[in-house]
Amino acid sequence: MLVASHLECVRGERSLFRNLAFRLDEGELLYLQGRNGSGKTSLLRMLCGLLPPAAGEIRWKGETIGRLGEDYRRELCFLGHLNAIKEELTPLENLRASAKLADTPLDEDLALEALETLGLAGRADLACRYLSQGQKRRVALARLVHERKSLWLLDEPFVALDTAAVELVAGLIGAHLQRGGLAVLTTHQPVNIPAGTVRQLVLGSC
Amino acid sequence: MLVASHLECVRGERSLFRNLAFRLDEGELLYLQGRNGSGKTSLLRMLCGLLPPAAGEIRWKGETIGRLGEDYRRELCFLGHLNAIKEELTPLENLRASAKLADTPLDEDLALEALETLGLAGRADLACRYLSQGQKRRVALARLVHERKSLWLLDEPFVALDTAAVELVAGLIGAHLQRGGLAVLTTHQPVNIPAGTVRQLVLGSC
Amino acid sequence: MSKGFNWYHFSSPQTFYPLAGKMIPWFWALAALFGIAGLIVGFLIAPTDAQQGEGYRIIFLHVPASWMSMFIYLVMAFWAALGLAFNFRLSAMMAQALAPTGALFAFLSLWTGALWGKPMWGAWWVWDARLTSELILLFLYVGFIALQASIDDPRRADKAGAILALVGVVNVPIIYFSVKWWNTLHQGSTVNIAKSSMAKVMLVGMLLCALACWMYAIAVALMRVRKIVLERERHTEWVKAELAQEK
Amino acid sequence: MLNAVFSLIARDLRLGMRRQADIASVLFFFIIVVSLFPLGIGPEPDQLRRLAPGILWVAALLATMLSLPRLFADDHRDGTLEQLALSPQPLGLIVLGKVAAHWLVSGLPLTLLAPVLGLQFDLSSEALQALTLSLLIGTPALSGIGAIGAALTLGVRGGGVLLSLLILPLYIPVLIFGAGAVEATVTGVGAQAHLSLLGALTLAGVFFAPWPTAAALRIALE
Amino acid sequence: MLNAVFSLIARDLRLGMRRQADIASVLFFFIIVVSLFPLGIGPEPDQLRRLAPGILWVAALLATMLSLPRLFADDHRDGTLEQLALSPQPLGLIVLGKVAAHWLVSGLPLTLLAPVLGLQFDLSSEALQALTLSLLIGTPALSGIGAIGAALTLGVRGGGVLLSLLILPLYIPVLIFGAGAVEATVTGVGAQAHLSLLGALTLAGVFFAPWPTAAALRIALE
Ligand code: HEM
Ligand SMILES: Nc1ncnc2c1ncn2[C@@H]1O[C@H](COP(=O)(O)OP(=O)(O)OP(=O)(O)O)[C@@H](O)[C@H]1O
Ligand SMILES: Nc1ncnc2c1ncn2[C@@H]1O[C@H](COP(=O)(O)OP(=O)(O)OP(=O)(O)O)[C@@H](O)[C@H]1O
Ligand SMILES: [Mg+2]
Ligand SMILES: [Mg+2]
Repeated sequence: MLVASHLECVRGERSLFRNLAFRLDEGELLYLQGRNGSGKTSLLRMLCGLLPPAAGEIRWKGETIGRLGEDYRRELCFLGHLNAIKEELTPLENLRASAKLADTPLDEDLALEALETLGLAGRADLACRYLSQGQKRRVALARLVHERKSLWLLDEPFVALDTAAVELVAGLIGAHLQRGGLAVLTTHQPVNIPAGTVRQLVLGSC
Repeated sequence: MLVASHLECVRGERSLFRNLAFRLDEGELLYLQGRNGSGKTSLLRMLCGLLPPAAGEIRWKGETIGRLGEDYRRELCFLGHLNAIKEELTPLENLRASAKLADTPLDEDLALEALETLGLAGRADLACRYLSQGQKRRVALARLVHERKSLWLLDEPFVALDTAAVELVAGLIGAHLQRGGLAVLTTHQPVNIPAGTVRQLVLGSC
Repeated sequence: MSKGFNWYHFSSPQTFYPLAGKMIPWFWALAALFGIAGLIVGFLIAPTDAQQGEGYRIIFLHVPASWMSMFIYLVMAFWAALGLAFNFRLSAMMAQALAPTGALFAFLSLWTGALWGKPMWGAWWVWDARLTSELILLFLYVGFIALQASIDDPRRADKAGAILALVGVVNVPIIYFSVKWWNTLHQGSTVNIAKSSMAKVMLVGMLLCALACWMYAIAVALMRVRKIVLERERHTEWVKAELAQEK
Repeated sequence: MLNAVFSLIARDLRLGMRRQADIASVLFFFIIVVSLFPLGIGPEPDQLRRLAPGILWVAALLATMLSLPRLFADDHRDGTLEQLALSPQPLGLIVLGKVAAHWLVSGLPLTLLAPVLGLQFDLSSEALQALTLSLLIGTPALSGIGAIGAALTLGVRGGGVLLSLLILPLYIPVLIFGAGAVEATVTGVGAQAHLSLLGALTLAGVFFAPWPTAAALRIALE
Repeated sequence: MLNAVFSLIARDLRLGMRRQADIASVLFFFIIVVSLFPLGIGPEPDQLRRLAPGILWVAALLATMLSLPRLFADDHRDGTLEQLALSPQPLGLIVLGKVAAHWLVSGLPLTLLAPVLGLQFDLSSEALQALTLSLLIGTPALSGIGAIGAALTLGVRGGGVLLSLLILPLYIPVLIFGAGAVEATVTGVGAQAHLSLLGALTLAGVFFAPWPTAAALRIALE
């Protein structure tokens, strides 16, 4: 479904990788690995369509993602290094705003449920500024509970999470794959994801 | 050497922990554990003197840290969730500026060496803005290579680091303890630190 | 196909570089030729003005500079748009090369205008529509240059610059028609002069000077483009070969 | 589709309320500039009355310009901008939403405040009306045009200055017609012509500007 | 000890150079405010000459005030402020260093630029001298006093406004003596008295202000 071919990434004057190709089908997980600075984040941003590749192309269901535009973005859920939450808003407000933006509006009960799943039950009405590092990450991850997108691009989702939360999120990814979703994941932590097919892709050393 | 007694932490209207006490001697590591939001960061900031405890006191070599003031801070190295590096400056400039501030000036060769130890050899002259997440963390951690402070307070130093870097930093902490230093550490990742005595402190659930 | 091929052929920096090198001396020669002719007409042939004295001769620099400042902006925006739309490397470089020359002419127009304004209106500067919009033009050039200079990645710099250049195009008709749309201190358009007695000579002089400026602009822009090509393509084989050859 | 845009506006407004700074600092800046001038210039009422339209419009323009760097910068820093760019709505529409929210928390309060400050300068009631009207018509253009500059300079070295450098030339016509409208009313010429030009600028600014802005944002995110 | 402070100044200056925004945006803002007024007010040279000292001083004050919110905010956001507070130097001294750096990238360039802009207004050479001197003496006070406000409002909801609210009353004396000095020169009274009052304000501002600032910073970090 997601096919990349001959991808090249150039940052500054440095070529991070070239001639990279992979294919990812329904229910499969692509596990991106590589040292710090090897270009994992850059690759994920290419897969989103945020960063145009220096060469090569990316196809979703046979069509290049540039051509698909909004139709591709409608099936996409990207979680980056940054949490994309507003410190002034509460977890509840953050979650509902991001859901509306993704065109999957969420009523308050469902949103509260999602937050509860991530262990934020008592904090739903506290401005995110007061949350601990891990709690902020959990707010960002709460989107995964309800958004039904087919392609998940997750850039180190487990950062700052405690072990219980890591397992929880791994479970969410597993369930997503089971439903026939696709996922691309980077992480430096050893994590056990209950997935059928896991494709490994190791990016060259920087 | 570092003794805390009857510590209580109140955030908002929530009491995160109370009646917390520990003692840490030379060459010992205090390994803080706890769920997200259990107050690890808050405790570390208390130990720095940034956050006054709601109750209890912290003594360094028998004297309360409030009384010691600058003399205490001279022996202290704190690394928080934030990297405290300037995105506009290069790793080299960042490292040298922070060294001067800590009153342990660093000539260029030594600084380059420290950066090299952390695998930033080729990036010393690139503005930090262009670095990957892990590389930024490495810049922040480069201080540990040369600063000879006796108490290290490290708040999740391993976040965003790849496995090689995690081992390296663990080694740095081990060497510090061997030299008779003290360290307080939080991390959610399972890490193997070559330390003599490791004291564990588990903060209550939130 | 063949037409398209030609275009791509000449728009490749590699073929363009030597071609530009050959054209530059010709444009310099033309610039000198027209310049000398224009000066002769302007300073020797054209009679002294009854009201304005010798001072009016500044018109031979002022008007061509004003024209060129507007014209170059249009050309620059054109190249920038082409680069943005089709990703032609060369046309973005063209836009970048034209900007400083355009800024120079805008500055000259303002400066000569101000010099002239002092005796004519009794002030170096008034905030009227023509003067203000010409000042805006200078700001736009400076903004374009500053924006490109402050973005490290040349590809991003090109695209951002192109957007700015295109947005700024609206200013050019405003400058041109400002004297018509608002009643200003500034002189109206050419027609007024055409009615006066010495119109023909002056018009010829101005046109000659304008042609000289035009040729100068092309020559300088080509030189600058060559430099930009070398800098941007310094990692490619042909540039390395070229540089080795020059040594 | 429009639904998502409205919710974006609502979110930005809620953020503005939560922070308050966004609204109040623009307003407060406006008040300061307007009230400081009499202090610096001297209090002759005749002179002040003559200067009022200019001072008020310049102050409104500056106040808007100051709030611009943050228009996209906060979203950029915390990763929200990526999410906006990845949402299934056209980015231009999203930008339009943000421009609308920006106007609601800067241009609109300025407009509402201006007549009160104008009173200070002893302006006649027609002049006050013309002032309010010109601000109401003109300030959306400031937000719209400003968005282009904010997007172009996002994350760029020397962003703040560059922004002013890029935006200012484009603001000058708004200033001239805006202050012109008030002056024309004061001198009895009638503000009609100025106001319709201002309206044209605003229409162009609000409906044309989001597209280059969206393009510039995509470039900034690369 | 002073060594560390100087190195802090050096770092801040280098940051300023690297960002350019810090220096140039203040300057550019200053230029804009000063040049926009003739646009809004109308170009009669006599009137402009009379208004020049006030406009220039107000503009300098506003430009300084605008750069204040970022005085500590950047350091706060990226964690540097914690490190500053934890360094073995007295925090007051560090603040003094930051104030000095702030003046070097805002007050000083403003002072150097002012006579050039004054020329635009057709000021006499004595007036220009008085203007420059008053700015040179007065601007350090703006940085020093401003630091208190910046620290008090750090990370506070509605910081921007609050900052202006807190700082403005303290700035007004500086404005009055500063513009007063120039006017006194123009009217031939002599600027001596104004300038020495200004000097006193600056001494107080620069050497007294860092201590409350440091205390406020510690509170902000809790
Ligand atoms: C800084 C001040 C000035 C600026 C920015 C300026 C700008 C311009 C521009 C842009 C044009 C060309 C536009 C066109 O062809 O319609 C022009 C033409 C001209 N300017 Fe100026 N000008 C300034 C001052 C003056 C002064 C002081 C005079 C003399 C009183 C003057 C006399 C003319 C004349 C005679 C033309 C030619 C008009 C024509 O033939 O079309 N300008 N100026
Ligand atoms: N302008 C530039 N010049 C040179 N190198 C650059 C430039 N911009 C980015 N880079 C390099 O590109 C790489 C970007 O890597 P990226 O962020 O994709 O890494 P990553 O694999 O996600 O790393 P991490 O595990 O640390 O998150 C880094 O090595 C960085 O140093
Ligand atoms: N004003 C407030 N009202 C209520 N609770 C608050 C307030 N401010 C902070 N808190 C709570 O205090 C706790 C702060 O925890 P802290 O940052 O010390 O956690 P941590 O153990 O470091 O967590 P992590 O592992 O996620 O970094 C959080 O649970 C947060 O929700
Ligand atoms: Mg990464
Ligand atoms: Mg923590």
